[in-house]
Amino acid sequence: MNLIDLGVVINTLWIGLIYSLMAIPLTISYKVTRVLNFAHTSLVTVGAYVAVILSLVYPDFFSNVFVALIAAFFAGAIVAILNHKFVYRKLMDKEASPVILMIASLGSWIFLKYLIYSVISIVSKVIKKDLYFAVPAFRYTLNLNFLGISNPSLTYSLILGISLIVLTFVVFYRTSFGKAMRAVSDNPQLAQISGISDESVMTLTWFLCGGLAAISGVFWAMFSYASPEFADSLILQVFAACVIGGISSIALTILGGFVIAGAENILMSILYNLIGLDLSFRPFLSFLTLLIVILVRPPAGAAGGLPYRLKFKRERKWT
Amino acid sequence: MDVVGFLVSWITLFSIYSILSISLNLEAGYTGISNFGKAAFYGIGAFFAAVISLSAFLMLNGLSYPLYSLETIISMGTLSKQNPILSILIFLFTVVLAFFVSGIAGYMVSYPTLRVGPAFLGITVLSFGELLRIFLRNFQPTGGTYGLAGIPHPFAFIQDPAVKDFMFMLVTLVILAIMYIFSEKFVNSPYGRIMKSIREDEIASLCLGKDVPKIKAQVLFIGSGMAGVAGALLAYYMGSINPDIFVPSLTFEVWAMVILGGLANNKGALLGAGIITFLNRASVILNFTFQNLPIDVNYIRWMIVGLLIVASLLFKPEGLIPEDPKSSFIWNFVEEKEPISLKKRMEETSKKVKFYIKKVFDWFAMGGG
Amino acid sequence: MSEETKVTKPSSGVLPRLLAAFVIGLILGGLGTFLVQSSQYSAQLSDLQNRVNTLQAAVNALNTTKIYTIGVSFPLTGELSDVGNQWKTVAQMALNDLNSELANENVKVQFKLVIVDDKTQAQDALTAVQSLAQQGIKVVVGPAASSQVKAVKAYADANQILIVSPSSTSPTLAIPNDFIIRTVGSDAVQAEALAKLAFEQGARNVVVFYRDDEYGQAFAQFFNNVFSSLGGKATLTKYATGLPDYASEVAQLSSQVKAIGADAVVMISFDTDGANILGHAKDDPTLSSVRWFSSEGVHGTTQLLSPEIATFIRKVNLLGTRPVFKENPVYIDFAARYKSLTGRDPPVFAANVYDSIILVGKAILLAGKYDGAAIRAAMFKVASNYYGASGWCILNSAGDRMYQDYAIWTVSSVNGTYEYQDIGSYSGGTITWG
Amino acid sequence: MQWAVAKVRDILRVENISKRFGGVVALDNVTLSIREGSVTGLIGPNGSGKTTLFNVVSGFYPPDSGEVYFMGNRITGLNPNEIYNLGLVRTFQNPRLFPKLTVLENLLVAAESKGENMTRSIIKRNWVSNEIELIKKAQEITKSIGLEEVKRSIASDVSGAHMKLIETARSLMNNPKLLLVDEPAAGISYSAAKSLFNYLLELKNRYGLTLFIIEHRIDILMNYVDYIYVLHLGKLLSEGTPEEVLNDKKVIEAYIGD
Repeated sequence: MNLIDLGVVINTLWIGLIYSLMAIPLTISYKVTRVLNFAHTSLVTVGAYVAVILSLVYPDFFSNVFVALIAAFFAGAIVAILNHKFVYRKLMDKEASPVILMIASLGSWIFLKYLIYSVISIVSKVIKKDLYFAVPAFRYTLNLNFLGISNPSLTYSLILGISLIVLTFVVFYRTSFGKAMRAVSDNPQLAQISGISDESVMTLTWFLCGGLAAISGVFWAMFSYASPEFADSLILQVFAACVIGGISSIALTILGGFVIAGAENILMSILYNLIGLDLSFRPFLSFLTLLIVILVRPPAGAAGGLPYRLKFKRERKWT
Repeated sequence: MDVVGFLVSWITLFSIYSILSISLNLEAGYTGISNFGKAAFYGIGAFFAAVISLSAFLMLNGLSYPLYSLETIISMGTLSKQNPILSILIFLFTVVLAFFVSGIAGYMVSYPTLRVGPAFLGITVLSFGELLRIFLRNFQPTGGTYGLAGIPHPFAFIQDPAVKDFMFMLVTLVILAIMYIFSEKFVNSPYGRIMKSIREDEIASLCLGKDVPKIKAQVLFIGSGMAGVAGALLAYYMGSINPDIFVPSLTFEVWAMVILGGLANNKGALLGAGIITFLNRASVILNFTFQNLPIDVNYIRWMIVGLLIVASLLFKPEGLIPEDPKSSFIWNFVEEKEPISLKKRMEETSKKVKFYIKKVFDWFAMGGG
Repeated sequence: MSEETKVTKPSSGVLPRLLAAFVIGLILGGLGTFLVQSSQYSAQLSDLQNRVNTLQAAVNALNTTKIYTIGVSFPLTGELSDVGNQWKTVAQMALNDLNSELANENVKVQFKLVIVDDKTQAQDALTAVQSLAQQGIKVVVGPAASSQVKAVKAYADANQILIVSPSSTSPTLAIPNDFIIRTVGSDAVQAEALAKLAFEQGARNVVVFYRDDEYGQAFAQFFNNVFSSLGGKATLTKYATGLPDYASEVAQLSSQVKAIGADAVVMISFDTDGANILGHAKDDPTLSSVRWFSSEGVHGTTQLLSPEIATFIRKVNLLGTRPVFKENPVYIDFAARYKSLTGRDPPVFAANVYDSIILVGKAILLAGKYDGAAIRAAMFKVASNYYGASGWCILNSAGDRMYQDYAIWTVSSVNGTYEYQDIGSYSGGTITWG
Repeated sequence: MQWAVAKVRDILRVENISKRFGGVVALDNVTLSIREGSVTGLIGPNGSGKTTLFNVVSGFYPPDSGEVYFMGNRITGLNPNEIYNLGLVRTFQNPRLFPKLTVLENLLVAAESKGENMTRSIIKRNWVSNEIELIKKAQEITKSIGLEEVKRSIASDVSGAHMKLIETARSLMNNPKLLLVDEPAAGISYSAAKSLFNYLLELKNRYGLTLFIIEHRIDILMNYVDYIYVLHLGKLLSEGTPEEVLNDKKVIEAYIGD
């Protein structure tokens, strides 16, 4: 029996890419600002809907993917920066702990989510179009055949996504801004002393992360659809990808994205064909993978909670 | 408006959520275990209570329907009303056992605490919760996605629904009080001191001879057990449960309650639970007042909830009732006092009261004289 | 005490204290007097007030219209938020129709809706229904999902709040003598219709691809029973709900169809997932070469009308069933009005939502009083001779819709654009084409 | 007491301990022993493995090979908490206090209280008398150590010098037998360091301790210790009385080379 189809492999590639693309800004923003940002989902949704609404309302101008992507980038960046200025910055000034920041991000997530709902319902009434499972109008105008994959939006986002990831790497590891970000993430006090402005680096980080998150939302809308809830149902997988990367390394985060995608697709396919595991176990597999990864080989930064060894292990070794 | 009904239903849910927030406070506030899988243990308790009470009723009446079937739901409607003592007994039995079942699950889940650092514990327990939920969705004996319905209410024999709900509210309040008192006892004892020391610096506590993993596991046992009790209460209150109630967002809601009220303060946990459950409920008033807004009033409701969380954190990042490091029992000793007995405390209080009464009288006497 | 105070008589502050004591005494005295007096007169006063009130009420009743409030609990956010938001429009449409009809006939009664969001969550549905009931509301239209209806059932039964769900189809809710009324037919009949349709169309070996929830689970079971008894073979495959994308599921489906050599796929889905599945299936050669059948869930979504999916639907000749009475003038009128209002076809169960509101309104009128039990009794009477957008709404003893006819729908090209079309109907166990 | 008479005087014996981190050899076949009642120093350049040795002895890391004996019992691979409860106590180079607890509570955490048991802690009667004893003991220690005025404050509010004192005071709470002190004089003035060492000696005499001290400042250390071990690059370079070690060529080379 054929265990894996080509379609499964392509899905793994594509979904792994989108997970990575969504997880990278989450990792970077956590590294630099120490905020485990739940409002990330809202940024993704904002990006998707900016592209969808603009391309539906001004089809002439926004029929170009790149224009829509840039618009989405700025929208996401602005929301992220506003969120930072009005919530995180103020809390950081009061020396709030990371847990408090996380709960604050939860609060802004709830707020932004229903704000998006409201905006969508108003716009939908004004332009008299269904915006719930909407796809950007330019999805139909793309035309590119790549490696025999006939889905043009998939091809586009694969190419664009990979180049974006490369770009992020370059920004993070090869530019002075990236250096400043890494400095702040390693030691904020030291960075401050050596003349790197904490606040401007954070603002720029949110600009970059918000924009990237929004772009990943556009890709998702191109490939699948945009709804106010889609990012919420993705977020746990995206977090899992980050955690496998230890929420520290970009390369490992990308690996994490592909590991989760592989578990959901390739592993699912194998188990399905071998033992007839129900397809409804797909999310089960991604969490199982996460647990196994955490327990068997803890990612960087996750291990070393305590210098403590369990009894049964110790006795086998030393007694 | 039915004020009594509002209060009864609010207080019932408030108590259930308070048990959750107190248990999370024990774990996260006092011991520093970032448990993001609260919903899992809540769900274990709920499903345990539902399965046990349904199968007990079916078995005692010699019926053998599947637990989730239509026949079960219909027969429960009459069976639950027949024997008051039996239903109350089964209720108490399952609530107590739910504590232990969920607690043991929590104890076992604590194994990862040895393997991963505190930052990653949260996501580990969260994934455990999701695994459990997806498993339950696919596990037919407990109804799968049908969930379980017809869970016999302990006071089903009472005819008047208002009285029935009131009785249930009383029971949940009593259970909440027990949980509250127990957690206060814990945190004000030397055990609570060690819990706090683990939160502050677990490596230092380990080097000071504390078996940190064991204590963490015990705290997870207590906390998860409490969550299990809350779950059992929810199952009886709603009369039906399904796996999709126990989603991660429920855990986050409880977290918001604890943070809002103030970490490491049981009163804060109560206040946080009270505020959020009250907001969820009372904001429905907006639906009655504002009908034809351009934005749906429901969205505005939830937006207000989000804003309030953010705003309260901005203005009081440490919570509405912040932790009082000097509140613990040990503080009584520092003044080189013997521990105050209840009798003595009452004497002192009555002395104080007399003193103030006397002062007031004096005041008038002076003015008058 | 007295001695000491005499000795250390304060040199200052006597006067203010005296004054304060005097004021306090005055206030206390005044309050006491008021209380005593008011208790004397209160009995007479309240009696008088009562009489005035009764009179006033009688006068008012003659002049002003009576307003009844109907509670609505819809999933405006969460998984079913799309249909929930469209139902909101439908519900308001029904309310306007009801009110204008009453106004035309000079009945001095008007209805009002209070729409509460239940987040597609069981516990929030209970909170919503409780909150509505505590505001004095006795009838609630909604909630949408069966799990939510179950969650509110205990409360509704105990407090006699009538729950009218337009979309819950779970067989485990067919309970007699409860306060749950479902204005939608059981999926057992629709599954039978779909099975017979598939069999008649030549399918013998099908994969039933269904969503893993109460709706999908029950539907697939019923379908399997009927299809097997007809002599076909059905393989059940379920997929997780609430996922943002179903590309992986479709890939698996494709390999399964290939593996067992199935000749058709029967999709039992809601709108989000269904449209998404079709959107991915169109790129798959295996899935493009078998027939497709579908339940009603995906009917009405705009995505199916996009050229790429519609082409696929034509290619695989997708046929679906949906609960509606074909050639129903009420429905045709309703659908046209809905389309002119929103620019799209009515979503799934829209007709049932519409009828639920109308039925509830009429039941309240018939009952003559705002009381759960009375409205429930009236509901059965009203429904037994009500013909609405969803056809005859007669209820059986379990409070569920007794007869439901089904249309067979597909998407076809009309003047260059694609549209939903009903090409047949299923009534009383037989399929009629045309 | 069943120990062999010859071994009674060695409170701690470290035999052939090796520890590797990845490719780096932190400890290479280190063997040393500490006499009961002595003050032993451990010196060596940065990165020579001193703290690693402490970590291995106190149970932080299991050694790759070799054994550790404490009072004649093998404690290799025991967990830090078990080793602590045997009476082998370490302090940290940077004080690791519990910032949100009061100073007194910081001390009490270090003691073994009867109310530490989960089930016993619920009923106050079980532990209250024990608690009072412990508090009295803590009061005694704070008084003798000069923490009287800060004992009521929150640990994060006290000064850095006090923090170091609290760290030391805390280590005395559970009747230790051997105290591993990690750089007690780092970052304080010469005179303060001297008085600190004087004070440590006084404690040793009062509580019958054995001290094992890591110290960078050899000049101060030399005046107080009975015996010195020198570590260099994970290996034991030299040992002996302070005079012997100071005159050892290898030690001088190692320090100059550093």
